[in-house]
Amino acid sequence: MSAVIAEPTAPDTAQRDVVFDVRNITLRFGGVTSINDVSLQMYRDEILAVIGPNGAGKTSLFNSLTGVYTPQEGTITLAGRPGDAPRSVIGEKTHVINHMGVARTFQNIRLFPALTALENVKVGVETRMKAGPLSAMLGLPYQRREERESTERAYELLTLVGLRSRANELAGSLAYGEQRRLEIARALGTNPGVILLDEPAAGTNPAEKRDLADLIRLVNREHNISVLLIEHDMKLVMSVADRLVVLNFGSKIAEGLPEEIQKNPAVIAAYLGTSAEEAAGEVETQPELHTIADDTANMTSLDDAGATTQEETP
Amino acid sequence: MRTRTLVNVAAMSAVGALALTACSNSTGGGGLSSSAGGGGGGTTYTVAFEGPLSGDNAQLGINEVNGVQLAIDQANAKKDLGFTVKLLKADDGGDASKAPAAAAQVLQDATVMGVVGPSFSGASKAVGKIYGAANLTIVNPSASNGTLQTLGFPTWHRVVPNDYAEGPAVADWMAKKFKKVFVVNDLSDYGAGVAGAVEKELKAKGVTVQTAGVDAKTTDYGAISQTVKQSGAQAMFYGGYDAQGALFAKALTAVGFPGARVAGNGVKSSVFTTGAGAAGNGWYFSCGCQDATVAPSAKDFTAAYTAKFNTPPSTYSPEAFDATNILLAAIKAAKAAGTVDRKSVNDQVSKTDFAGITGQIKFGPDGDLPAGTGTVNLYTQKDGKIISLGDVSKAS
Amino acid sequence: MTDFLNYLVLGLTRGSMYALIALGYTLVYGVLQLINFAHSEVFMSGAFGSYLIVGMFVHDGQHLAWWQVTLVMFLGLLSGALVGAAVAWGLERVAYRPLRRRGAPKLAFLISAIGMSFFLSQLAGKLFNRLSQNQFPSYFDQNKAVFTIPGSGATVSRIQLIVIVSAVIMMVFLDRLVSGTKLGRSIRGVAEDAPTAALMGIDIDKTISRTFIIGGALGGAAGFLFGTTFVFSNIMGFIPGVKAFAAAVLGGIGNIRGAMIGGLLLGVVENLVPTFPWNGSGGWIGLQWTDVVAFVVLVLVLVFRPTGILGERLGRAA
Amino acid sequence: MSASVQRRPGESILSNPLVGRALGCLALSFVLALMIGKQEGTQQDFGLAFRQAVLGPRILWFLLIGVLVFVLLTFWPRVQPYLNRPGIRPLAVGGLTVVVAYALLKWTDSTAVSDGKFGTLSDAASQTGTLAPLARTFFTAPLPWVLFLVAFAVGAAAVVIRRAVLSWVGAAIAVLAGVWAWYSHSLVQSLLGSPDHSTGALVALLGFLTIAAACAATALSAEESANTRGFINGVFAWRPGMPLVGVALLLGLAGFAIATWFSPGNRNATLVDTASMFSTTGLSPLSKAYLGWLGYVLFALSLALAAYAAYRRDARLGWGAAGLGLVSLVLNLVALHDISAVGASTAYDGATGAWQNLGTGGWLACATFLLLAGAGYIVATAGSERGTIARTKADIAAGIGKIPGKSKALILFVLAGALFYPPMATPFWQKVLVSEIGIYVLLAIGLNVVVGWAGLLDLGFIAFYAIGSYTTAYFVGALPIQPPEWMRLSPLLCIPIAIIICLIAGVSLGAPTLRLRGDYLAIVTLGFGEIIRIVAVNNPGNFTNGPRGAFGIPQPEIHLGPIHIDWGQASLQYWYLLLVIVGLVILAFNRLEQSRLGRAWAAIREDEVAAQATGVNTTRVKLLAFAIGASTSGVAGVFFASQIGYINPDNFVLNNSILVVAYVVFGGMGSLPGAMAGAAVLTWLPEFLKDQVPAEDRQMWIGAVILLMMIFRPAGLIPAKRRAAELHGLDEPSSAETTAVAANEGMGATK
Repeated sequence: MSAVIAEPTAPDTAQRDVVFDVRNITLRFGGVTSINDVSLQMYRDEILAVIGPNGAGKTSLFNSLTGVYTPQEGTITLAGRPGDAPRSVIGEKTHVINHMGVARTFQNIRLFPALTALENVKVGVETRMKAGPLSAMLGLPYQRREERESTERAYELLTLVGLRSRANELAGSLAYGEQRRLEIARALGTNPGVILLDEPAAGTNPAEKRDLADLIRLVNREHNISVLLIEHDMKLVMSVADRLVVLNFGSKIAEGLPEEIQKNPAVIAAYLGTSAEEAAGEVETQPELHTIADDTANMTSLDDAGATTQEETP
Repeated sequence: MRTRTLVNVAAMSAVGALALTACSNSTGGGGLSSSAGGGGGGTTYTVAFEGPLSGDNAQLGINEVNGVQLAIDQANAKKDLGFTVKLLKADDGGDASKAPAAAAQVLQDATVMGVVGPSFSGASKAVGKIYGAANLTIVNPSASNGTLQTLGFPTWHRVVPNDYAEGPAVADWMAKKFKKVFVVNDLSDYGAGVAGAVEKELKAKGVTVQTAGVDAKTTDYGAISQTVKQSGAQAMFYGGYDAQGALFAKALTAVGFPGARVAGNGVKSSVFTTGAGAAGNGWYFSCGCQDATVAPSAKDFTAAYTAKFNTPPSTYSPEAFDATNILLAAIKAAKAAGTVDRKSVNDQVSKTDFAGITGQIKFGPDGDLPAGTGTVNLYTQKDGKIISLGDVSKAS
Repeated sequence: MTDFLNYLVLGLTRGSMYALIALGYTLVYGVLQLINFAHSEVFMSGAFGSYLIVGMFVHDGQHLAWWQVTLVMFLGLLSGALVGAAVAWGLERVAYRPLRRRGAPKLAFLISAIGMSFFLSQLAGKLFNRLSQNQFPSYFDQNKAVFTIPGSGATVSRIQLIVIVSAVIMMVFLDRLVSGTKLGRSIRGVAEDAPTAALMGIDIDKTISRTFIIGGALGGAAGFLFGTTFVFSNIMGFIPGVKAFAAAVLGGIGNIRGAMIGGLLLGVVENLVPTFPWNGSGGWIGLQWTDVVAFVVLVLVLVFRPTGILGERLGRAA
Repeated sequence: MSASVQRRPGESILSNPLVGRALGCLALSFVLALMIGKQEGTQQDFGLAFRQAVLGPRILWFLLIGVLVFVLLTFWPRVQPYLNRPGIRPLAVGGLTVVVAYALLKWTDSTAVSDGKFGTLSDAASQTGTLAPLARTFFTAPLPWVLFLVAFAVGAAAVVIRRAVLSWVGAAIAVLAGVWAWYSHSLVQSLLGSPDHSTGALVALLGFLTIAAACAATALSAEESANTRGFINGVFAWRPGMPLVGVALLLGLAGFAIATWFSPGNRNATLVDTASMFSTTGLSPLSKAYLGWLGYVLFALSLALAAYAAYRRDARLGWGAAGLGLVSLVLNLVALHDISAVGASTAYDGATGAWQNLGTGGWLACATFLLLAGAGYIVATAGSERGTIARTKADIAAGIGKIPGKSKALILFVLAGALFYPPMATPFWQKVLVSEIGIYVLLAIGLNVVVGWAGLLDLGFIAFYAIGSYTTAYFVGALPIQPPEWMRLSPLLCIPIAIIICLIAGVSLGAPTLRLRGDYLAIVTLGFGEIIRIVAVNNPGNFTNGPRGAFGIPQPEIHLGPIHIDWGQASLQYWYLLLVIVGLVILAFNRLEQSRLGRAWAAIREDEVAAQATGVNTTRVKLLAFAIGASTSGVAGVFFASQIGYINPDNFVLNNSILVVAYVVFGGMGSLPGAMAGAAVLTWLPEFLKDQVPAEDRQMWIGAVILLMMIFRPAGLIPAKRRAAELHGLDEPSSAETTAVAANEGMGATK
């Protein structure tokens, strides 16, 4: 399996097309600083992972990128799809940013549970369509064609994420891992240039994680969509990410290739909340650290619940 | 519209012949016992009441329907009509949009020979045409809006004077005494109508007028009383109903308004006197009616009503009582003249000249009490009792 | 100035009642995130209940000494509160708890409360009467001025003083209750985060029940004050209920102090704004626009502060 | 109360469940005693009615009810197993139906029987010498009830002890009782001779037949537990279209053989009588033939054709049956028109005009032909239905997949009822249909868009209805301020204008307020509704004519070339106009729900943040919901204004807004049929209750009904499919909690 993975090439930063250009953003809630002077660049067609301990500001960063929050300081520019001119997203509404080519998933799955899987994807697909209420009420041919197209596209995407057979099930009744994949399909439906995945592997079992990793690569390589990934599961991160950014207490503490990050003492310290020296001693008790310090570690306890028979053997 | 008047009258006689109920002892069988025997006093006619029996305005409808019920019971007990009378209650909730259904309910009963109601002007406007098309006579006990008589409802009659008759008369009286008047209305059809008429006449007489409206559902009259007091008006006119008037009276007294308080017919009732208590003393009321509480026949009415319903008659109970008696007299007259059907009853009602407890009632060609016949009287509350001051045009 | 103060006192009197009722809405909203549409009927039942009790002790035309009046007032408030609390408790049991058990959608609660509201108001009408203006016995001169505000001719009457003072006492009491007692802490806990509160050993059902009881007691007491000041009837609840709901939203629904401020503010606005500039002209806007003024103020506040003056969160209030 | 007894032990103040249950039952009987007690008093005897209701011996009866409920609940575990037996549900339904027919419904409209109910009628009939003895016996005091109780008890015993013999005895008694009741009633009716619209006897017959069917099911079923839904599905799945044929057979038999076709004067002429009555008149030959023989032939032919086509599942035969049914329907209508017109022109016994004096028979025949045509259509199209179709018997029994033709059949039943029931109804019910039920159905459809689909709580919906009404009043010139002459419109032309104005009003209310969520939006919309009403009352610029309202709004008319339709005062015409409007709106909205906008509404309702992140322009989508809902309401306003001819601000009070919300939720939020059913039921109920309880108490009973519905069926009468998934309770993230969730995310509070 790991044979499929292309070796991450060292990024030639000067040449590459920048998708997100985040410069010195700071986000505060009342007295709490959630993101503190963070800058980062995301390049076209890469898989960039943002990692960090709980409360590090990862999701806040996502929310800032997608317009849910507006940082008090700093700039964010976006060139969503290849060829787009960079544009500021600060102060734009979420759906506008989405139209600029940014799709996302949520850490705590947020599907539309009362709609079927197919309809969930169609909601995404159809935000790119034109037919208004009047043409729908009159059933105009133009609207019908769009409807047909959106159904076809939604089926394609469901096939891509392996949910074709469950297209007519209510999203709320799907299994957890299926919901995760459905969320990705819905995001892909909006025809994004970049997709933001917020802990897509949380709560999935090892087999599902493998599938997910394949899916992420597929989306990235075949569909040429840049991926920004938040993930706690270091195994997954290390296997798919081209590049990593590490946040802690709202600040960026490291950035680089996976293997560099793995050895970065500041990162290990951040995960333990102690100094780098002490970190080594605690590796045995901290499952997450296993995956950082030792590539063959087990999953987190949450994941163990899902993993009954399969054993991860890289 | 399925007009089945004749059809159903024929059906009625067939039923009588069948003697479907020989001697039923069951309760509530008013229709059954009445059809016993087939001849003689066996025919049953129905008087319908249309008004609010549910909803927020139910109390007014209950006041009226009690008056109707009393008149019918008294007539049936006397046994001198030559027929039996039944009451059909059609509830329109005081709502114009529900009135047509209530009217349909009334109309589909072929024995209905006349309607007392609808209680409100709005409902009256919604159904006047429908009743007219069916020739069913309407004797209205309470909808006093001054435009109803102009709308061309062919079978419409009214036993209360309209706002426009009452308003100018009392305004003339006020103009003689006061130079600055505050006119308050309750934003209801009636209240706004009478207040508007007063305001117009006062202005015509050169009196300074200030106006305000307070929704009839309000209970807090503090702010309006304060405003009236503050305006420095010498008198206040209230267009509205008795219960609200009582609250207003108390609030005016509470803020110490020094001027005179005048109100229309809607306020003049026992509900006001008991509700307002001492605060009602000194209020003036205009009314195009006889003093219902002192006329001898009215005293009997009050006693009978109180005995039957365990509560004194209230707003428009006497008018409903009179309206019913007019209808009964008309049916009797129609029977004497030959045929009893909706048309003949309507003709008889139009010819009415009836001495009721609220006064002598005679309808003009438009169905309204003619402007001249109803002298508008002035009343005042003194020591918790309403007393008459006589004709308002002659009052000092 | 005199007139301004007079309107202000009127506004505060009305506002105190709004505030007391609004507290019921806000408390329930705090723990359940639901509008208790039947709260207006709790208010109504407080008036009927206290009338039944007070009517046993005093009758029309009596002239009681001040301490007797105080006693009767206390009795009225207490009985109104008890009846209100009992009705609110039953309301929660019948119209809310079964729906919670079934995991009903949010609007189902609203509609069951509306059904309950129809039911209670009409049942009261059926059992007692449907007269629009029942009155409490008059056993003292309510309108006698107690004192004159210094520097102006404006006065405060006895009943106004009684309403404002007793409302303030109850609100302070509630504030202490919620911030300082175990019950208050569990209410705040449920309001903040019910599942976590349950994990901490708080009995959610019991807490919700008690929240209804507290809100009902305040509403019932307000019913007594309202009935004593004005009149009472089986449909008296609707309009004050809507206004108090607006007041609760104005202050920030779910926020106890917000409800108090919202209620007082709404009462004052209703009296002051339509009559402005208080110079005897009847006001530029006019009293017939009172409700429009109230709602426009509400909308303006919400446009600038979408969660009300003090914002949400029962927990933060104390 | 009853629900509270099901609580788990140990979590209430009264921790013993038995004590709690007993108190609950006591409270229930107490409340019942109050509800059925004496009517109000005055302030003088304040509380008298209250004391009378609960003191005195009558309370004992209610306590008995409480005890019964208590016993039933306590022994519930023992009773429950029987509740799944085959036949128990139809038995219960049938029993209830008969009780309703005996206790509540009218058995005659004749004014000779005071309230027309069963008790009064049977008292009278049992003492009427001229009545045939068979009928007189039936009506003799306890017999009808005894018959019913025996049939019911035998049926119940059969269910419990499962003896086939007993079942058949029960069925026989039930059939006997039903037919006897129906026959006795028809004898009385022919004796009374007046036109009749009462339903009691028919409902009783249906109830008894249901009991008989229950008994038969008990005898025939070998299953240990019943699957009623599966059985019904099975009936529909056996042969698509066949259920329609079956119902059409019954209706046709009643229509052609029993029911009245022409009823001028005190005649009640069946088809045979009518034919002979008109044999010598100038009735057109076609109609004469129809009355004489053609009608029967057409009935038999189309019935046979539809049944055969359904049996063979033959699409071509199906189309044939559909065509024949429609042709027959047209012929039937022509004949109906002709007899009424000719009858009127000869003033036959006081016949009044075209389409007047018609009995139920002709309309039943119409419904028959419509259903047969529909059956043919279903047969013809059953093969081409899309969606997952139930394949096996097990699927069908378990309710998996779609049953071909089932939804079409249900729609056809509703359509047949909507088209042909109103002409059979009394004028009162016709009026109620057009002036209350129909209008509120339209309003509920509109509000369903806002509340049900987009999930926005709008408590001021009636404002748009008001705007629609006042718009009409202005453009027809019924307001003090007149429109310029060239802008004066006829009422029907006001519809597009009202739609546009309400669209604008909806958007201008929505734009500033849509960023408010949930309950804030509710109070703001409520305020908006009140503002509109108060503006109408206060009459600025003398535009609205204040509380006096707008009088003289003309009835709608159409003058289009040779077509002249004047709606006038009659109710029926409005009903058909309304059907057209509602039908168009349903078609359009049904498409809308399945379109991208419908899905976007569902998305923002379910999760607004996720919808935004998926690119849904939530503001636009919400505004569209407001605007579309508002314009529907505006159409209702136009219809209302021109139908009643008079409007005033009292028609638009806050209470009505709240009621419409209640209708939508009662029926089933987000479900078009649900919203319509909710509005229809809750506007019908007060008019029905008119004859059952004191008028003043109706709202109390309605409140109780709403409450019970929400307790026992919180998703409403006909829950929406999309909504059904949401019923997980308060811990499910709802739109109200989205901000809080977002805040959590923002704080980086992962896991």
